[in-house]
Amino acid sequence: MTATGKTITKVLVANRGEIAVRIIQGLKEMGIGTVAVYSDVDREALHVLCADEAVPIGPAPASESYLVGEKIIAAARKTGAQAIHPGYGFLSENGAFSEAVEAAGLVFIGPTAESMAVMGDKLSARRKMRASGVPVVPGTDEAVTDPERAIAIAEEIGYPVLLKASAGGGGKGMRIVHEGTEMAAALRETMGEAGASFGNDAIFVEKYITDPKHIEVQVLGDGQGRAIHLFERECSVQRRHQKVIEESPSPSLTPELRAEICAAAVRTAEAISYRGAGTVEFILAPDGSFYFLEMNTRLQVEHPVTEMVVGVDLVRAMVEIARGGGIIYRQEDLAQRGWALEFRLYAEDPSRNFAPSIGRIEALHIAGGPGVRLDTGVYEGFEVPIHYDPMLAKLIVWGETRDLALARARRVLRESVLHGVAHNLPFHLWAIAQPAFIDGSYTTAFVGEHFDAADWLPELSGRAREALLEAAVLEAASGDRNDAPAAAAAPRAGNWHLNALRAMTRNT
Amino acid sequence: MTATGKTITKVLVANRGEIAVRIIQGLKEMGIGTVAVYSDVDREALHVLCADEAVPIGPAPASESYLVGEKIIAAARKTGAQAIHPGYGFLSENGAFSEAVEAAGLVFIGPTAESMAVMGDKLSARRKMRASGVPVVPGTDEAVTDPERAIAIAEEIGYPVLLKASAGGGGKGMRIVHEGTEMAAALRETMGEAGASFGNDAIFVEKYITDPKHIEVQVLGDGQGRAIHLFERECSVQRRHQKVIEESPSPSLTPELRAEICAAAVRTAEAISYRGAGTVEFILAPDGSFYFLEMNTRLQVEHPVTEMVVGVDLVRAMVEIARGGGIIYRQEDLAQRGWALEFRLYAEDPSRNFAPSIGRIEALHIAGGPGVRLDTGVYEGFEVPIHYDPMLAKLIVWGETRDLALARARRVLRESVLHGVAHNLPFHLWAIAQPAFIDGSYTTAFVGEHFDAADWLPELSGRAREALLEAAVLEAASGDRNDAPAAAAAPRAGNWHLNALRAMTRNT
Amino acid sequence: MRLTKRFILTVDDQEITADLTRGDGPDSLRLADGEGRDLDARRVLGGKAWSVRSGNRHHLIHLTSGDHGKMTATVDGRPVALTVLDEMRALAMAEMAEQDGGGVLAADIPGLVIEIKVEPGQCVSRGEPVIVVEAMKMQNELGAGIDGVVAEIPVSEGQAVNPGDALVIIEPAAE
Amino acid sequence: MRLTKRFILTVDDQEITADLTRGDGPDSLRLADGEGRDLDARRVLGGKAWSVRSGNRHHLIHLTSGDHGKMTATVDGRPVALTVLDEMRALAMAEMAEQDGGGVLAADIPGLVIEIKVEPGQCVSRGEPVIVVEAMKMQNELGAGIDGVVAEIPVSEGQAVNPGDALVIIEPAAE
Repeated sequence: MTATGKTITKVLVANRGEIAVRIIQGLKEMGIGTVAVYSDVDREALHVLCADEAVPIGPAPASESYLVGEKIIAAARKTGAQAIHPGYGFLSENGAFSEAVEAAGLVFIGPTAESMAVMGDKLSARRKMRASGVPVVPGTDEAVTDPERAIAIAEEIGYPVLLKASAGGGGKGMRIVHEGTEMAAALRETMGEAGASFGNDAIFVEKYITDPKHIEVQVLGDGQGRAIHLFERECSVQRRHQKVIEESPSPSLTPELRAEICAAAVRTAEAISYRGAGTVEFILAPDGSFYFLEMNTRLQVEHPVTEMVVGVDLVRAMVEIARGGGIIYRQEDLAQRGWALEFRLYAEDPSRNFAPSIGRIEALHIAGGPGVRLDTGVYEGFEVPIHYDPMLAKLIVWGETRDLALARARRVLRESVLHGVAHNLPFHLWAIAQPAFIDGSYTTAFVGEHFDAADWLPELSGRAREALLEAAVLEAASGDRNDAPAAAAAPRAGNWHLNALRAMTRNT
Repeated sequence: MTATGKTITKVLVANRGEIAVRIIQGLKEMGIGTVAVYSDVDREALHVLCADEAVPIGPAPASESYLVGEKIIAAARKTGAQAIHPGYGFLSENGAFSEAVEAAGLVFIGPTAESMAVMGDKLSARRKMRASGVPVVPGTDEAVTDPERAIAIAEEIGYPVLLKASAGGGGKGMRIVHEGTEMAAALRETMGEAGASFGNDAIFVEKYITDPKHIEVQVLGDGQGRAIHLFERECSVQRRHQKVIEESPSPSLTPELRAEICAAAVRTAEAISYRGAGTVEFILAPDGSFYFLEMNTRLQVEHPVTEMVVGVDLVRAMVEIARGGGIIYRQEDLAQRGWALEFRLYAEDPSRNFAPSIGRIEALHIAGGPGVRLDTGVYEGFEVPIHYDPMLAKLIVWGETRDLALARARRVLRESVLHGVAHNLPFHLWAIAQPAFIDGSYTTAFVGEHFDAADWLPELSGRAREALLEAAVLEAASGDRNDAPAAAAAPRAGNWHLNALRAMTRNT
Repeated sequence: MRLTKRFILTVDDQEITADLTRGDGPDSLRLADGEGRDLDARRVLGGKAWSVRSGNRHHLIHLTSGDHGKMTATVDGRPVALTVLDEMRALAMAEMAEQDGGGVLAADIPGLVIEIKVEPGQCVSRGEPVIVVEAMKMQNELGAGIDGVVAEIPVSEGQAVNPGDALVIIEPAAE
Repeated sequence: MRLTKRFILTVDDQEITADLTRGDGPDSLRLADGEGRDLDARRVLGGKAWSVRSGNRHHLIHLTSGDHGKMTATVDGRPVALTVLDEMRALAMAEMAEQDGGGVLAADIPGLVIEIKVEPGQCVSRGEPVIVVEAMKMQNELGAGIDGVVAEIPVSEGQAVNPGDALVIIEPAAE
């Protein structure tokens, strides 16, 4: 079923934070009305402040608000929105939700439930990809229950191998097996875990690729079997299996390899008649071979690096496809220009194993200038709630070359400030100063191999430290927190003299 | 004399405001140390806060600080800067200053004094251009003193004509003559005015072009006779003969005309062996013919639109040329992508004939998101001084097409806020809503023809107005200015009840 | 217990009365002779703006308070100058204004007096240019605030002036 | 007349004494046993930062003040936590800390108590994990602040806690 010429004059954005803000901005630029939804703790969140309309959808826990499809569909009906953009996370890859949206006569700005289902099951995705000529990691395409069969496969493809739950994800339901004697126990355990966690104990065997790079390709599909690619992103800087820095182009691809991997991504999207914006993820082995990993059937956190390098607007492209206008770009018009890096700004403490932090944003300044884009979900004075992902904003920096983009990133990160929560801006400064990052050789093992939580913050120079101490004493001398605004104009000399006298008296 | 392989590790920026900040940012990204200079009222200005070092150069009036070459050269010597970047305005087109800089053994990041001299005299520039095959406005190439000769020329080229002082500029020393009988008096007056204002009474005659468009071309020259262009900008939206909105590409050029006008600009730069970044200004007549107007021998206010569309860094290009590294771009690699518009943010009141305004920046928020660049010289809490140009910042917006860039500009301008001084953000919203702007047909007469100072601000919608009144009453109810910060957290109920009782008593 | 307080708003030279009622339950506001309406508004952006909801509609009102009840607001990119005073302060301000009568023309920005166009004793009508002040190299012509007779000119040409400095004092014309 | 006031700064667990002298002429600061130095510093960016000059060198110090003399600074992108108290307050705080002895382990962020790893009466040593609090789906293991014996555990597993809530109270080990 294709959507042709659907009227979309108002869209509900079923998300929060920076991505909801980004989508609302894009919709406004298309002249489309915007509806935000919010949980009780998000009444003052930035996405609410940006939207034309806003509807409360329940208590703080996502399971009672942002994850409740019925409430979101009811909010769309109440406001007369004709379409729903799910953003990423929450309900974005939930086939039942997308079906319910369409059953309610609304447009779901994303792929069909069928596409989500194929890609949500790793075994079905593997089979589909192999049939379409897209390389997958060597291994089985069918569930394995017999350890002997698993051992036979492992010997064929070579150890170490990975036992993987077909319904797994997020690092769960996986086990590395180094030799045949481990196989029986590992298989039993993985099946048990998968059954308990995902209600599906189908397990398959694939080769374990050591220290791969994570390369992904942005695609747009028209839902009728045609797709284009918008080149690659590299996302190998990860901590806790989560990306923190992404870049485009990838420093690891030759033009030939780029052409191959992008073509494979287009085949992937075309194989499932993909509709809308999606991302095909690959792992790139040290020997230059690449394998299909999975497809994310939604707008990706790191979409801005593609937008800056290719000069496109992915939110607009998604809305136009959903309207039935097809793909607004032609493959032959697209080219990469320059280099972009995205730095995810998390409320987390790198020194404490990246533990999340919450609090009130007391100060927030991200330096501007040429080639800098900030997608933020927070503002000075905002209380970061405990209930959601700790990503606050994304800083995206563009430069003519990778070196120039890195130099610009360094300047911007050094000039930027966030007070009130622990955060990872200094982690980014650390990362882009590492030789393995600078030369582009970094893999997904980068953080684990190079980051020492006990020794990573740079020393301040002697002069900078002295200036800091001077400022701190003057700040303290100008009064405590409550009278700080008044003190900004002039130090409260009278009060201070009195204290000084008292202090002196005490000293004598 | 060419500079080859000059060491530049520290640069003094002889300017203030947004352009000083922009240059300092660019230098930092090149790993070059930065020195700011500041007058007494600029101790807390943003360019000082951005720089590694800062040197005071005297009292507030520019004539006693930013225009005093000796002080600036002394500051460079004191700090060990090897080069001086003059920005725009102030000393940027002062040949004596550039010579003094070089005489002091420092590098002047800009053209030679000879180039400035040729371009500073309109008659010598006309002659040079005509000899190089660059079209100039029909008229004389030599000074005219005899009214009969002037009438003969006027009859040849056709009335109306313009009498123009060779040393003039900024709209001074010009007179339109519509018929022969006016000539003698007009010539006498213009010569007198030119002699008094510029110490040079040389006058020439050229055809007066009605309602032209202002098109300019960015060039880079290597100082050895080779130059490239970085395409055009259109700057026809002007008030008081000063640009307020610029865009690139120009909506008025066909590909053929673009090629011609850009080639003419390259010939201009090559004719004078131009060194560094410069701008060749043309007027485009309604019939499609274009004429050389003048060359600005410096970085231009509106350089960011070129940077966004062509994907270059003009400050870096200037520094590399000054270092002796030649032109870092190749003509064949350069192309325009998308569309950019620059909106100059002036502290001025459009309703009062754009009269400048000063004060403290109480609130400043320029909305971000994709395709938005802000070059600012001010910040919240900054006192705008009376002594300098009232331009506070520049908002630059990029889109894939002109329509998309305009839609984005509208979104950003509607979301932006500046309190504390009168300003022209709403003027920009007005401008981009005018049919003559939207269709690109606007000329330099645009503001004069379409802007009505008494009737240009849009009405608020009924709902928005109601929301405004509600917010204003709540703001008033939460206390007066001095306790506002405390009141931000919670309305001071106690105090308010008391007032309320008093008010009620009074009412009964 | 619910209490009501009256505010006088001046927006674009138009005066509006607003009654704010507070106490148990939500705040409610009655504008001019309209109906009272429950308010759903919060201070946001670190105190710099108000988020005002009305049904599903949302409005973000950027607001900066100055002295004497003066406020600057920005709504959808449109700046609005307004004055909001509670009834008692509004009365006090009106009394002050009455005593002044609008005859004191004061500088609104710092600058240099370039030209004085009138002399003491001269009759002027409201809006007539009386003095030129230069600021930032731009000349600003200031007009008389009322019809009347020039009583005093406390400044001279070439003099630097600050905001609030009296430039020309005009006695109101006899009614 | 010039007056001097002493401040105690704690930066990265290091304590530094600073004497600030004010009065006629510029402020001057003497750090630890160094020389006194005239200050050229101004509050900028609407009060959010200090612009500090030393000769030609310029440093921009972003500074946010919290309670009890705590401050967060950012210098060239590097965050620094510090405490600055005048001598009298530093003495008062030290006395309070002495009475407490560091034995109260409190939540620093809101979260859910996931696991209590100790029991009342149990001996613990400084740094030993005693309780796990989950915030934003991440588990944070909190360690004992001092060597001692667990005296009381005022929370239970599954309980939501707010910053400042006492989680585990430890009696200092006898010296």
